[in-house]
Amino acid sequence: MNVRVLSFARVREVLSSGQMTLDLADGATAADLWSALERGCPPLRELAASTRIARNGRVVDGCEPLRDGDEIALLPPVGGG
Amino acid sequence: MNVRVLSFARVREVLSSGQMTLDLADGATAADLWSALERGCPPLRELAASTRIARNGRVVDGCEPLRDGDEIALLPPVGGG
Amino acid sequence: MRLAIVREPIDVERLRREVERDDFGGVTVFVGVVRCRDDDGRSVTGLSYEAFEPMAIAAFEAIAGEARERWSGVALAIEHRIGDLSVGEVAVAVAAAAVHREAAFAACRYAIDQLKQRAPIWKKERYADGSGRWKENACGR
Amino acid sequence: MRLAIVREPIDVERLRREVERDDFGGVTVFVGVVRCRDDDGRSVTGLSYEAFEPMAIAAFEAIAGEARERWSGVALAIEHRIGDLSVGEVAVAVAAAAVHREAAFAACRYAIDQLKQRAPIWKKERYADGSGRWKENACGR
Repeated sequence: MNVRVLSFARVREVLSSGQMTLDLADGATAADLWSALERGCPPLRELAASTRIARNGRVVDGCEPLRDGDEIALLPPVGGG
Repeated sequence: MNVRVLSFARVREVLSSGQMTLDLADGATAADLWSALERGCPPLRELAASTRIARNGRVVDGCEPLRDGDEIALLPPVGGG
Repeated sequence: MRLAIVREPIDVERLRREVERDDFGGVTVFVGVVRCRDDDGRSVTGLSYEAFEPMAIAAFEAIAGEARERWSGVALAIEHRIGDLSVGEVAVAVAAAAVHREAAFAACRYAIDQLKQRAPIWKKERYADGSGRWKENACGR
Repeated sequence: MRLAIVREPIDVERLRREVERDDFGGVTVFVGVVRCRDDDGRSVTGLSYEAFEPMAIAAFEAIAGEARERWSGVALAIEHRIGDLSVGEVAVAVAAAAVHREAAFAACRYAIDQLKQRAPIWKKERYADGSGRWKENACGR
């Protein structure tokens, strides 16, 4: 299945891309997606603890199953205002 | 001695005048001034408890002696803002 | 710092810019507006304000000084309009700026609260039938 | 009610007018401004903001709804700018209006506090030497 991945701020800089499409095995979870990203980009590891994952606009935890066509956003700690 | 009397809001309306000059006996106090005003305008009496008296820009109590040339302001409860 | 009694409409944006400084990160502005109903539900057509101007300005200066001392370095500007105002018009504006928002909020709130208690300013509510009534603030004595 | 992420300068006066209503007597506006120094005393030339816009707007809507419920009937408008901002420019403005000032102050403060904690918006401080650093808010995780 394919999911669209949006990333922001520090995570975007580490990934060198704000937007990508990932091909994941059916049944993959949010945590599996993060692991796949870390494999391709090891420096991402140190952001794991502070980055929240949103699936279709809602923050989820790692065990959340993903579905084809999902929009996943990687959200580092916020700094608005 | 002569003092200038400024009045505001309800007090001004009761006195029918925002500004007047009063001729007082030497040694008159703020309380004496108020009594003189009440004699000329009895309805003022019910405002006595709530009206503060300022002498030359500073709120004083009734025993404050007045001097020739003073500017006295009669200040009902405020309602700014 | 602008501390003024004015007869013309208050320029809120200008007041906000008065307190700006390069090292300030937060500005809080409070605007008091003439509303169409009083607390008893009575319909109001407007408010008439008057002030004893020199003592009102002196009160603004005292309040601003107290705020600067209490919230170190905060900048404060106050403008109060007098005369006849209609519903929706701005009667008073207070702008407070500081490095952080906590002080900007606290100083702005302090200034409007103190102004309502201490500044020699009076307002008369005007009603549709042509009558009016002087309105005191709580703690306005 | 205006709840927006914008790329152009924020019109604070317009935002204030958004929340006006005939029966409201108080409006509190908070403006967050880019300052020339950070909390460590380092000289800042500007801030670069980015947002995940749909979730940021959803956060603004949730915050405005909470405020309306908590301070019955309060009106709230929020605008946050993104992109590259210079020192002195307005990054965020919150306007809250209510019948009385207590609710206007409380709702405005609530909104900016919650925005800083919850809205998916990020800022990078830019320094004179060309470097930069992402700055998190306290409780921004």
